[in-house]
Amino acid sequence: MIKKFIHQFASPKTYLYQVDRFYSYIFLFSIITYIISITWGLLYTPEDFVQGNSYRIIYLHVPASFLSQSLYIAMAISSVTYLIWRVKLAAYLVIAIAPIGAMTTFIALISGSIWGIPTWGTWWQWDARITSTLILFIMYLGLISLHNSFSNHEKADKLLSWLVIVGAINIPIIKKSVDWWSTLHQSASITLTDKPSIDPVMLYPLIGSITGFFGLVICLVLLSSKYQIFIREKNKSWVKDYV
Amino acid sequence: MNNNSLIVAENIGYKINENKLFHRMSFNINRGEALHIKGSNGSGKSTLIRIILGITQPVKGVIENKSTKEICYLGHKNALKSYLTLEDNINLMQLNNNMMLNDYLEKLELKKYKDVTVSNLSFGQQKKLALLRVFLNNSDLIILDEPFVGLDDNAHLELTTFLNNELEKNKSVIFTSHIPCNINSKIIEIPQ
Amino acid sequence: MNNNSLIVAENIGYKINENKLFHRMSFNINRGEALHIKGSNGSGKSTLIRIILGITQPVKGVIENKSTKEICYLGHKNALKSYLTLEDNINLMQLNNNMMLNDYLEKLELKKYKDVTVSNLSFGQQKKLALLRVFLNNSDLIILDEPFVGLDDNAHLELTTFLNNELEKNKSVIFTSHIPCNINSKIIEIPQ
Amino acid sequence: MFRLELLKLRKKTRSWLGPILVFWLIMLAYPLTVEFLQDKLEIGFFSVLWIAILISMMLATEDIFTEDFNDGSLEQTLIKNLSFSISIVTKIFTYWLLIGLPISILSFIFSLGTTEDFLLSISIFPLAIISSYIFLNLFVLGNALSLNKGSVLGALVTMPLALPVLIVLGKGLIAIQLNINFLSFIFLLLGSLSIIIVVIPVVVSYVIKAHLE
Amino acid sequence: MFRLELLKLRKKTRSWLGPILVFWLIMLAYPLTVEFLQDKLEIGFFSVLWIAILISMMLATEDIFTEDFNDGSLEQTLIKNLSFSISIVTKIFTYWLLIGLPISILSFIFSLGTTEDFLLSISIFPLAIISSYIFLNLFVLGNALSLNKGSVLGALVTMPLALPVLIVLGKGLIAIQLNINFLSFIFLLLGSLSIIIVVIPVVVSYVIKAHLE
Ligand code: HEM
Ligand SMILES: Nc1ncnc2c1ncn2[C@@H]1O[C@H](COP(=O)(O)OP(=O)(O)OP(=O)(O)O)[C@@H](O)[C@H]1O
Ligand SMILES: Nc1ncnc2c1ncn2[C@@H]1O[C@H](COP(=O)(O)OP(=O)(O)OP(=O)(O)O)[C@@H](O)[C@H]1O
Ligand SMILES: [Mg+2]
Ligand SMILES: [Mg+2]
Repeated sequence: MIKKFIHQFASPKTYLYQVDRFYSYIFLFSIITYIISITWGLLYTPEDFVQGNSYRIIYLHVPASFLSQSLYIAMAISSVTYLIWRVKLAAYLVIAIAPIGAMTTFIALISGSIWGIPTWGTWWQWDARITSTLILFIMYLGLISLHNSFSNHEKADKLLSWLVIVGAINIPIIKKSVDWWSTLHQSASITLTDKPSIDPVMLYPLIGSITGFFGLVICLVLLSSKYQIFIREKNKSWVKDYV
Repeated sequence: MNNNSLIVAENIGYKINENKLFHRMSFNINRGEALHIKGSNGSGKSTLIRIILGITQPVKGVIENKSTKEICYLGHKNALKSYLTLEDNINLMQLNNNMMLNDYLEKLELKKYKDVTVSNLSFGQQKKLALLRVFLNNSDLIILDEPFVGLDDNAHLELTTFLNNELEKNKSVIFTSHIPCNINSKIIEIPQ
Repeated sequence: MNNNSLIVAENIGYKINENKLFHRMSFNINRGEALHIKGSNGSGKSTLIRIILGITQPVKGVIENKSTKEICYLGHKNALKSYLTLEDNINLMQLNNNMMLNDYLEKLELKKYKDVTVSNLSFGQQKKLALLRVFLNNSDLIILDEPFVGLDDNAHLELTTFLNNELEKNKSVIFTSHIPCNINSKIIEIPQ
Repeated sequence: MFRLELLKLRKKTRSWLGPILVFWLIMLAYPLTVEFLQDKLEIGFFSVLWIAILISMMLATEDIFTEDFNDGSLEQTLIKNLSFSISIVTKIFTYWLLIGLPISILSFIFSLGTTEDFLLSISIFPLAIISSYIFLNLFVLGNALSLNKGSVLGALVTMPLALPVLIVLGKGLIAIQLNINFLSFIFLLLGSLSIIIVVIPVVVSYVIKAHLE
Repeated sequence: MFRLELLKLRKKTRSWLGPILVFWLIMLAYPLTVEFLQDKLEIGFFSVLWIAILISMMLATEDIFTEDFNDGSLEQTLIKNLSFSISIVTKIFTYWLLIGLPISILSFIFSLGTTEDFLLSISIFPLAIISSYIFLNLFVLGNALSLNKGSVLGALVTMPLALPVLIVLGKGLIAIQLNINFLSFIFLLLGSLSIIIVVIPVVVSYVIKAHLE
């Protein structure tokens, strides 16, 4: 039953038409949210007591770091879906997300490095969170490269999915690294359980920027998955009709 | 499916990236039999051979190899080291039957090139050198992917006589060839 | 030695490391003529071709090329980039005649493999891809070293018809082949 | 089988002499690029040494499989009735013998020449031996992963794996200089080596089989 | 023709991204192998930088001709009605653009990150650009000389040629730090470069033709 449902709903064709329906709304909503929170955050919040103005890079750094992990989790979920139910769309999603994930991780690394110069006095430190984020970045690149290096797409999909699942151990490591090892890096300032340790004046624009960034990245993922479907199903008649 | 059969393939199918090469292919090869796999370029002959060798897995169906010895195989690629001399390459092949070796070197007119680096040998000479592995095999199944390519008439004849002899010795041969040849064999044709 | 001649070779000889391949070879090729170079493996056919191309210098004798255009050449090696797709390889060849290109891709059954990496193409498909350079040449001398190797009957026919057409258009062809083919040509045989 | 691998590699002079020469070049070039006094030379020396070992091992493995893959020998090995992993182990060992070992000896000599400290240099020797073997294994994995020319997988995967070894080497050196728990570093490296020796050939044989399919 | 070379190289990810990644690895790994304070880090840093540039250029050229030689493209280029030397110049330039230039930029960034001295780092940039081009040319020559796998001629010839460049780089650095005649070093390198750019392609084209005969 479930299997049938998934297969019906998750046909690349249905997916493509749904994407086209919702894409512009998501895009508009997130770009507006992001712009508003960024302007608010940059222009209308006070200077940080300790860090001065440099903390404002937070509106780029935190959403990017957060998303780099979320996207990996999304990949892992898709992988499981693919391996259990053999949903082709899930396999397309895995490989569609990978480059976007690599991009956000890269942004996280770069923005963190830039932020590190004024606050820590160095742009790089082999500390647990930074290192594990670097590993995440390398993993993204490795997975993309792995997929490209096999000419048999089905084989590549299967291998990729397994490796994504195995590599998922890195995610809790990144999350918990600040707690497990004493590091230079900030520990979590927003958690679901505790009261946030950050001033609400900064908090709201931060949440807004995370939401907006999130939406924008989703848009990218949608575009990239569309591209994957085109490539992989280009010989199907419906794709030719669509184009 | 008798006791005499060496390779039994049932309903095997293969596809790669939505490109269906063949499906529902069944055949069997007995000892002493030759099989000529025919088909146009890109129809999947080499792929079928790699499936028989066990290098590639079929997408559907099963294939069974009842031989206990190593298969003797020569594909499109010669498996020669181009930077080594003819002699060193022979050493690498670990051929044991030394008397026969000299015989074949003579027959294939390779003797005087012992010290020539393989990359300097002519196209056909390289193929002949690679075929030494076949001529001196000690296995009961020989698989050749277009072995006649580049051979002159003399070497072509040498190879067909050899293969026909092997068949009489109850060995089996699987081969592909776009060049007509004089081997008494079953034929399967892979449709386009 | 008339005005119509394209290649004139006089008394050329070649040897490498005391291995005399040929000597006192003389021949000439006129426009609209084909030359089939025959000889057993290792007799020096490819070497002779490389001498005609000007890549190798003969030890003795002179050879003259009266054509002003680039020679169109395909040797034992395909000059393809195995890590690129079929389409990228075509781009690298810089073939201009686009209409004809599509025509030939269709005829050679390569069209649907545009995005396949060359290393994944079959042996014959790779040869056919390499032959595109020949089919779409704009030179007046075509030199082919065993071009029929690995081709299926259809592609073989395609190539012979093409070459015969070119000959009628007053172009010249020099080729070697161990596979019999239907081209009306002069023959020179390199003795062993 | 070992004999055959040895024959093959020995005749391919560029593949074994090349990396050794490059190692030698780097170690020779190092003092040229700095203009400091003798005692300061030592500071960077060992960094350069470890990196030079890393590099030469990388060069050594640069076509350890691609060649066999391209000329069809890999298929031949695959259909042999013998374990593919074992043949990989043999291959790695041959390479180490012809390249890793000479480089370890050279490391000892260069170290002696630079530091003029015999005890230190003799401790460098086992470090070099073990680390060259580890690096060789890692790069073999990398090479197997990127058999296909379009892929940089090898470089991407080897990097994060090589970093910890470099860290251990760096710390091991401090241990030698301060004369504390040097042996524990050797054991740490030996431990990693013993795992790597077993795991890598198996992984590599899977990877290559997947590539050949 | 340049466009074609670019297409070819771009698709062969391993050949251009590989050397860049290796460069990056070496520069990242360097601080791991030493356990010193920030200011001492600088001492060895530039040695490692020059050596890393040298190494990555070596890797970049590792199959610049062998591939074309083996697949028969070299013969095709040879019978074209255009100068073989020019096609070599184009090839080298393409490689430099895709590998040498990014590495020079990375050199600048790493240098900035380590020394936090903008003026110094910005002077490193032209040095890196010129020296990567010189190294590339040298290794191209080396590669051409050892087209044949059995030969180590390449490594043997390139080495003595690369050493003077490394010496100049070392001295150039001192010049920057002491703020004296830095420009004269740049000119020295530029002078060598201009000779090399002209001479190497011609020599290489002869060497390759000799190999193909
Ligand atoms: C290259 C260097 C850096 C990397 C790789 C990095 C990585 C990360 C990661 C992975 C997160 C986790 C996001 C999440 O919990 O979902 C994060 C969050 C954060 N980072 Fe960084 N970071 C770097 C440098 C910095 C610097 C220099 C600062 C400021 C001094 C900084 C401040 C923060 C803050 C405030 C958060 C939010 C913490 C939270 O609410 O969980 N980071 N960073
Ligand atoms: N990644 C891929 N995508 C699509 N098709 C592929 C891919 N890889 C291989 N193929 C196709 O699979 C087929 C493999 O054919 P194979 O080499 O078995 O042919 P063959 O019958 O031996 O031909 P030949 O006579 O030319 O040797 C070819 O048509 C090839 O194009
Ligand atoms: N260094 C060398 N020493 C001795 N003989 C050599 C050397 N290099 C090449 N040869 C010989 O020169 C000949 C070159 O022949 P060539 O490649 O021209 O033959 P061919 O007629 O094209 O043969 P095929 O039909 O096999 O393609 C071969 O016999 C080869 O062995
Ligand atoms: Mg085939
Ligand atoms: Mg020939």
